[in-house]
Amino acid sequence: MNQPVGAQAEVVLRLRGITKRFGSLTANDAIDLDLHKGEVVALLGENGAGKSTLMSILFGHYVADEGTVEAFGQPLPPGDPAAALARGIGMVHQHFTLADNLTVLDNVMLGTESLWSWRSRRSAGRARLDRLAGAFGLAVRGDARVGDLSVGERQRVEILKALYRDARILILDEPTAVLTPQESASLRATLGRLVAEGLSIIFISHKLDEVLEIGDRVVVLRAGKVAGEVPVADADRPMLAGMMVGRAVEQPQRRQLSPGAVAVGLQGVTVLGEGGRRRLDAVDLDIRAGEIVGLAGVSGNGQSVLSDVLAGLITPDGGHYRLADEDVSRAGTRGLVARGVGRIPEDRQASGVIGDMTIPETLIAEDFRARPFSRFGVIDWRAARDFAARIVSDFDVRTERPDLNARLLSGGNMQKLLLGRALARRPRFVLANQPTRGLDVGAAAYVHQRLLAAREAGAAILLISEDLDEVLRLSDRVAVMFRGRLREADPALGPVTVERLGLMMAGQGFEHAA
Amino acid sequence: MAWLDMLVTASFWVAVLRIGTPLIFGTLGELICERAGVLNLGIEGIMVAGAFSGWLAVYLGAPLGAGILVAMAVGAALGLLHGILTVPLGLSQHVAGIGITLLATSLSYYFYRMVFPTVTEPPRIQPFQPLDLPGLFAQTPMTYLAFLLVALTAYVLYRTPLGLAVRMVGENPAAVEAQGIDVTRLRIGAVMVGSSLMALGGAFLTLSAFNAFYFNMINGRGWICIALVVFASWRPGKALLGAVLFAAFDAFQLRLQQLIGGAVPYQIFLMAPYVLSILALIVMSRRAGVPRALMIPYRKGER
Amino acid sequence: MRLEPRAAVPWTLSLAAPAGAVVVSLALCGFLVAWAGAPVLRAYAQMFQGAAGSLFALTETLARATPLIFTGLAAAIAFRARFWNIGAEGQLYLGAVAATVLGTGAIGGLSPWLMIPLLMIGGALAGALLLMGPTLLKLRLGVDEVVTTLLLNFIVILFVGLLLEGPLKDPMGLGWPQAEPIVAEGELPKLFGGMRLHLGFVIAVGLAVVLWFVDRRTTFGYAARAVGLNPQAAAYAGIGVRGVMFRVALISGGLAGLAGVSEVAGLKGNLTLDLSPGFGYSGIVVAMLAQLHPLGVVAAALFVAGIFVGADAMSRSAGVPTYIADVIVASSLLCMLVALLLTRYRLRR
Amino acid sequence: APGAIAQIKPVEGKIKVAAIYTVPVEQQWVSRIHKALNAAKDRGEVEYVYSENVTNTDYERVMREYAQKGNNLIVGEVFGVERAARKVAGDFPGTAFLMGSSFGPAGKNFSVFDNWIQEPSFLTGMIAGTMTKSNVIGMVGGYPIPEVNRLMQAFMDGARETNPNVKFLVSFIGSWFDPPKAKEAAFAQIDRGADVLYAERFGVTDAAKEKGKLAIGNVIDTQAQYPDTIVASALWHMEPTINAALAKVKNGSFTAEDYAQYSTMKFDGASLAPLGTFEGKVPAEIVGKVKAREAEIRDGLFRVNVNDAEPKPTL
Ligand SMILES: Nc1ncnc2c1ncn2[C@@H]1O[C@H](COP(=O)(O)OP(=O)(O)OP(=O)(O)O)[C@@H](O)[C@H]1O
Ligand SMILES: Nc1ncnc2c1ncn2[C@@H]1O[C@H](COP(=O)(O)OP(=O)(O)OP(=O)(O)O)[C@@H](O)[C@H]1O
Ligand SMILES: [Mg+2]
Ligand SMILES: [Mg+2]
Repeated sequence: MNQPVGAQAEVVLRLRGITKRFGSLTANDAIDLDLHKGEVVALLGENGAGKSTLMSILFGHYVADEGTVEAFGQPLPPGDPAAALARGIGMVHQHFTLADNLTVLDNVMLGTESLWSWRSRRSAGRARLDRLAGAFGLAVRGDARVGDLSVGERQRVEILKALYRDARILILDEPTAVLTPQESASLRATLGRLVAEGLSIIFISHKLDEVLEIGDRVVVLRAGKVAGEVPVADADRPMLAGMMVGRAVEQPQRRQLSPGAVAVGLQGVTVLGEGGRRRLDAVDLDIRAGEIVGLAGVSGNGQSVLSDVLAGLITPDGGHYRLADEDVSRAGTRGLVARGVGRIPEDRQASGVIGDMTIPETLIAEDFRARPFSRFGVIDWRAARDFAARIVSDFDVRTERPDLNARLLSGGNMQKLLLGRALARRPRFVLANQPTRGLDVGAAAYVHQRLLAAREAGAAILLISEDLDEVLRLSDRVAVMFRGRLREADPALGPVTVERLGLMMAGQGFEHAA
Repeated sequence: MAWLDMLVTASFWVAVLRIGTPLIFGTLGELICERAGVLNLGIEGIMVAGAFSGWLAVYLGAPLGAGILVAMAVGAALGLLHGILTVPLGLSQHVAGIGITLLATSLSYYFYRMVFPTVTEPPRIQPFQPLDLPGLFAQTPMTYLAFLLVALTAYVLYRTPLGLAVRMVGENPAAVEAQGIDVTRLRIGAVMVGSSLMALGGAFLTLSAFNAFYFNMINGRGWICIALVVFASWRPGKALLGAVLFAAFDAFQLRLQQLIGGAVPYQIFLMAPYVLSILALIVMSRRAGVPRALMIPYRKGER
Repeated sequence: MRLEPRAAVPWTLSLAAPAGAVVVSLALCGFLVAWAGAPVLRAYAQMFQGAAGSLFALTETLARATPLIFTGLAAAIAFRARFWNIGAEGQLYLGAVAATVLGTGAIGGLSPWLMIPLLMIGGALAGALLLMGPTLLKLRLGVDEVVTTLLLNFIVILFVGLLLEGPLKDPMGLGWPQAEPIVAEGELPKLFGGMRLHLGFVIAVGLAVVLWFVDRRTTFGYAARAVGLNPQAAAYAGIGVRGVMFRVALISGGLAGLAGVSEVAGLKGNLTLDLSPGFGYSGIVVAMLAQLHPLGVVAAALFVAGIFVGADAMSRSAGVPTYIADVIVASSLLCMLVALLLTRYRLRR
Repeated sequence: APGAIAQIKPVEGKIKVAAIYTVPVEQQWVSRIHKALNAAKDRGEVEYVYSENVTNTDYERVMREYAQKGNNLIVGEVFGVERAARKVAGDFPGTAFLMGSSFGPAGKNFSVFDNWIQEPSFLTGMIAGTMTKSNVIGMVGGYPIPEVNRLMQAFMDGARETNPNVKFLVSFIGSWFDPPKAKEAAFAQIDRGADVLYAERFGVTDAAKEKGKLAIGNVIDTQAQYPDTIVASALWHMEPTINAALAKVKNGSFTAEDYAQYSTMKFDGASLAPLGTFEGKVPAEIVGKVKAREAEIRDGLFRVNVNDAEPKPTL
C-alpha cells in the first residue's frame, strides 16, 4: 500500500454534492468524493464532522437531501441498503450491527438468501465462511454466539459479513476504536490482503499512525465540508491533526513531579467468578498522590473487574482496598464518591451518561443527594444548572444548549461531561477507564491535559487504556494485567516500551507467579 | 387415588387438547410478533374479532374453511393496523395494543348488533365436528391445524432465511437493515401473520369449540397467551408445552371440582391454573430468552 | 415517507393536533353512526352535551375520570422506572377489600377526619402489599413482572369473589356476593348535592400534583427517573437500583389500591365483583397517553372519561347501539397517539 | 331537568319505556325482559329504547339520563346497584321504575321483580330424576348467586322426589359468558357419569348433545335447536310482569310494589315447556305425576321450597 494509485485506475465510487441536514444542522455540506479501484481512502475528521453520516448515505441508511452516489458507473438508488449491498458495497458500522443472541453464521448469512426460500443452506454457508476466514486470517467459529465473542472477534465477524457477500468496496467506520494493538495490527494485515485482491476501501479512524500506515490518500472533513485531501506520502501527523481541527493540536506534556504519600492501596484483592475461577487474583497495587499509574492488558484479563472494584460496584471476595488508611472495600459506589473518588466509566453511553436526561441532570447523578444540589430531599435545579454551566465552560463541552439531552452530544463531548463530573470535586483518586476511546485527536489531547492537571493538583490516577501510546505518554509507572493478575513493568529492567508491554500482555513475566 | 385415575383417562387428555387449542393459536401468534420485536397487546381484541368474523362468514353461508380464512384476514388487517402504529410510527406498543383490543372488541360487538338488531338468543351455525378417531385423536380439524402450525412455526423460525430475519429483527433491527432487509416490512409482516394466528384462536371458539358468537367469550384467554409466551421463553415448542400445561390445569380443576367440590370454594379451583402458571414461571424462567429489541421502536435514520 | 424529529413544537400545533385527532376519529366513527341511521352531526352535538353539557354531565365525566387518574398515576410512576406493573386491576380490588374490611363497622366511632384517611392508608397498603410479590420475584429471581402482575389480576378477582361469598358477604345482601356498605363516616363526601362526583377526585388530582413535584423536584423522583432511563448508569453513579424499584413498586401499588378505596367509598358504597370495568387496564392507556407525566395523567383521564361518557350518552340519544361508545374511545385513543407523535415529528416526502 | 316528569300521571298515547341491561340482550335472563318489551312495542303500546352491556359503574348515570329524557317507565336490573337505584327513583318521582332486585320495593315509584321460576324448575327436576339412568345429574352454573341457587335447589328437590337415589355434580365456571368453558365443565361431568345435565349456562346443552346425553333447559326453550337433547325446560315469561306494570303506568296508578307473583306459574310468569320431541319418551307415569304437581302448584296446594343456599355436589 501507500503506492499512489494512478488517476487512470477505475473510479468505483463517485459521490457528488452530498448534502445532509438534520434540522438546522448541516452534517454534510456538498461533499464530493471519489474512490478508485484498489485504493484505500482514509477519512478523517473531528467527532461530529460528518464522516459516519456520509457513509450512512452512501450505504442507504440515510437519504441525502442533495447529491448523487454512483457505484461502478451506475447511480445508486437513495435510501436502499439492499441496492448498495447488491452493488458490492460492504459496510462495517461504527457501532456493531450484530445480534448478540444469535450465532456468527446467523449474523453472516442473514439476508444472503431469498427470504422466501424453504430452507437455509447452512452447511454451504458454513463452508464458505470457513474458507473466507482462512483466506483472510479472520479466525472465528461459525457456531459461536456473538454475545460470547470478544470485541476483536466481533469486528472480524463484521468484516466477514461484507466479504461473504463478495464486497468490492469496503467501508470501515472506526474499526479499530475498540481493538487492542494486536487486534488492530492483524486487522491492518487483513486489509492489506483485501486490497491485493482488488477491493477498494474507505477507512475511518482517529488514530493517525494507523491512517498513515494503511491509507493511500487522506480526505479530511471539517464541520461537514471537505477540508482537504492529501496523498499519504505527503502527510504527517501534525499536518493531519491541524487539517482536522483547523489549528495545531498540542500534545500536553507530563511534568516531572515527586509523588506524595500512598493514596490508594490494594492488597491481595481477589474476586471470584463462576465455578471459583479467579477473575482477580491477589492484586497488589499502590498509587501515590500526584502519580499516574497506567494499566494495560488485553481485554478480558481483569481490567474491567478491577475497575468495578475500584469504582465500588463489586465488593472483593478477599483482600483490602484502602484509601489513605481507611479500608473502603465495602464502601460501595456512594461511599467512594463521598470519600473523594472520581470515576470515569469504560462505556460512556451505557454506564456514564443517562442519555435521555439533560446535561444538568446527568451531571448531578453522583451527588444529587448532597448540598448544594438538594436539601431535605428537594432538588435545587438552579444549583444543578449553575454547576452544569460551569462544567460546560470549564471542560469545553460543545453543545448547542446547556439543557440538551446528553444522548445528543458527540462521544467526545459526552466524555468531557463525565470528566467534568469526576474531576469537579477535586478527587483524591481518579479512576479513568478508557477515557479517550473513539475520541478525535483534539478531544483526546484535551482529556489528557485535564488528567495531567489533576495529577499536578495532587490526585492519584489509575489510567486503564488499550492505547499503549497513551499509557506510555501519560503514566509515571505502568502495570499490566494478565489472567486476573497484575504485574508492574519494572523500570529497573530497562525502558518500558510498547514492545515490552505487548510481551507482558501476552503473559511474559507472569509464569512463576503464585 | 381418584384424581390420579382421572389423569390417565383419554377423555381428560382429549379435553386438555381441546381447551389448549385456542391458547396454542394465540400463544404462537403472540410469539411471532414478539420474536420480531413487537409486543401485541391487541391479542384479546383480535381474538374477539376472529371469533366474530369467522363465525359471521359461516353464518352468512360460507363454508367453515372460508370462515377460517375470513378470520385470518381480519386478524391480519388488525395486525397491519398495529404494525403501522408501532413499527414505522414507533408508537407505544402498550397503548397501541390496548387500543386495538378495545377497538376490535367494540367494533365486533357493534357490527354484531347492527347485523342482528333484534335477536334474543345467539344465532347458531354448524361447527366443525370432532373426527371419529380413537383416543386422543377425537379432535376437530382446527386442533390438528394448531399442532401443525407449531411445527411449521418452529421450522420457519429456525430453518429458513425468513425465520432468521424475524429472529434477528427482534434482537437488533439495525443488523437487519445493515444486511439489506427492510425492517419495517419485516416487522409489519410478522405482526400480521402473528395476528392472523391469534384470530384463528378466537375463531376456534366459535367455529369449533362452540357454535355461536357471544360477547365476552374470549374471557381473558388472550392475556393468558401473553403470559404463556414469557413462560415459553419465546420458543414455539415450549409455547405448545405451556399451552397444554395450562389447559391441563384447567381441565384438571374442572374435574377436581366434581371430586372434592363441596368442601372447597369453587374459586380456589378456578385460581389453580393461574397460581400454577406463576409457580411454573418461577421454576423455569430466567429472562434469558427475551428478544433484545422487544418493545424498542426502530425508526430508520434516527439514533 | 419518513418521520423527522421537530426541533421545536409550535404551540399552535400542540393545540391543533389533539383537536385534529378528535375530529378525525369522529369523522371515521361517523360512518358507523350513519349506518345506524342517526343524523351524524346531531349525534355528535349530543355527545358533547353528554360529556360536558350540564353540571350533571360534567360531574359524571369527572367521576368516571377519578379511578383512571389513580390507576393512570400508578402505571405512570411504575413505567417511569421501567417497572411494568400490569396489575393495577388486582391492586385496585385489594385496596377496595382493605377499605371494606376496615370500613364496614369493624372500627366504629371515628370521625370522618380519621376514618377516611384510615381507609385510604389501608387501601394503599393493601395494593402495595400485593405488588410486593411480583416485585420481590423480579428483584430476587428475575421473574418477569408483566406476567406475574397480569396473572395476579385473575387470582385477586377470584379471591375477592371468595371473600364476598364468605367472610365479607353482606348478611343483609340476600345471598348476593357483595359486601356490607362502607359506614357513613368512611364515605367520601360528594362535591355537589345530588351528583356522584366525590372527594376522591380532589384527592386524585392532589396526588397528581404531589407526584409531579416528587418527580421533578425531589431526589427520590430523580433517582426513579434515572433508574428508568438507564439502570446501568444509575447504578454506576451510586443509585441503589433495587431499592428505588422497590419503593416505586410500593407507590404504584398503593395508588392502584387507592383507586379501589375511591370507588368503593366514594362511588359505589360497597364492594362487588364488578367494582371496576377494567380501570386497571385503562390506567395503562391513560398513563401512556400522558407520556407518563403525572399532570398529563389528569388530562388524559379526563379525555378518556369525557369521550366515553359523552359517546355513551349519545348512543342513547341517537339510538345507536351502546357499543359505539367504546368504538369512539378506541379510535380517539389511537388517533390521539398519532397526533401526539406528529407534534414531535414531521412527515417528509 | 328538562324532560323529567314531576309526578306519576296517566299517560296519553304511547308509554315511553327505557330499559337498562348490564349484559347483552342475548343473555337468557335479560332476553326475556327484552322480548316482553318488544312485544309491547309491536302491539303499539310503547316506545321502547334500551342500553345493553351497561357496567354497574355507569348504571346510575344511565338511569338518570333516561329519567331526565322523560321516559315514563324504566326497566332494568339493579342487583349490583340497589341503593343507588333507589336514590335515583327518589330523585325522579314522576318516573316509574320496575327493576329486577333482590330487595323490596321502595319509595313511591320503585317496584321490583325477580325470576321466581323455581316452580317449573322443580317440575323439570322431577322429569330429570326419572330420565337419568346413571343416577348422576350434572349442573353447571356461572356464579352461585341467589337467582341461580334458588332454581338449582328447586330442581334438585324435584329430582329427589322422583328418584331418591339421584346424585348431583355442581360446577361454577366463574363467568356468565364463556360457553366453551361451560361446555368443558359439562364434559367433565359427563366423564364423571352424569347423563342428564342442568343447563344453566349456554354451552352445557352442546356438550350433552355431542355426547348423546340429555339436558334440562332454564329460562328459555331451546328444544328446537336441540330436539334430541333438551327434555324439558323451566321457562320464564316477563309478559305478565311487564303488562301489569304498563297497565298501571298507563292509568297513573303505578306505585312501589313487588311484582314477584307475576313470575309465578299461577300468573303464567313461569311455565314448564311442552315436552315436544320428548313426548312419549318420558314415561307416561311420570308425565302424570308432573301434571298433578303442576296443578297443585297453580292451585296453591304445593309450595316449592325457596332455598338460596349454594348447591353442593352430593356425589
Ligand atoms: N440521525 C441523526 N439525527 C440528527 N442528527 C444527526 C444524526 N446523525 C448524525 N447527526 C448529525 O450529524 C453530524 C455528524 O455526525 P456523524 O456521526 O457523521 O459524525 P462523525 O464524523 O462520524 O463523528 P465521529 O468521529 O465521532 O464518529 C453530527 O453533528 C450530528 O449533529
Ligand atoms: N439523534 C440526534 N439528534 C441530533 N444530533 C445528534 C443525534 N445523535 C447524535 N447527534 C450529534 O452527533 C454528533 C456526533 O455523534 P456521534 O454519536 O457520532 O459521536 P461520536 O463521537 O462518534 O461518538 P463515539 O465517539 O462514541 O463514536 C454530535 O455532535 C451529536 O450532537
Ligand atoms: Mg462516526
Ligand atoms: Mg465516533
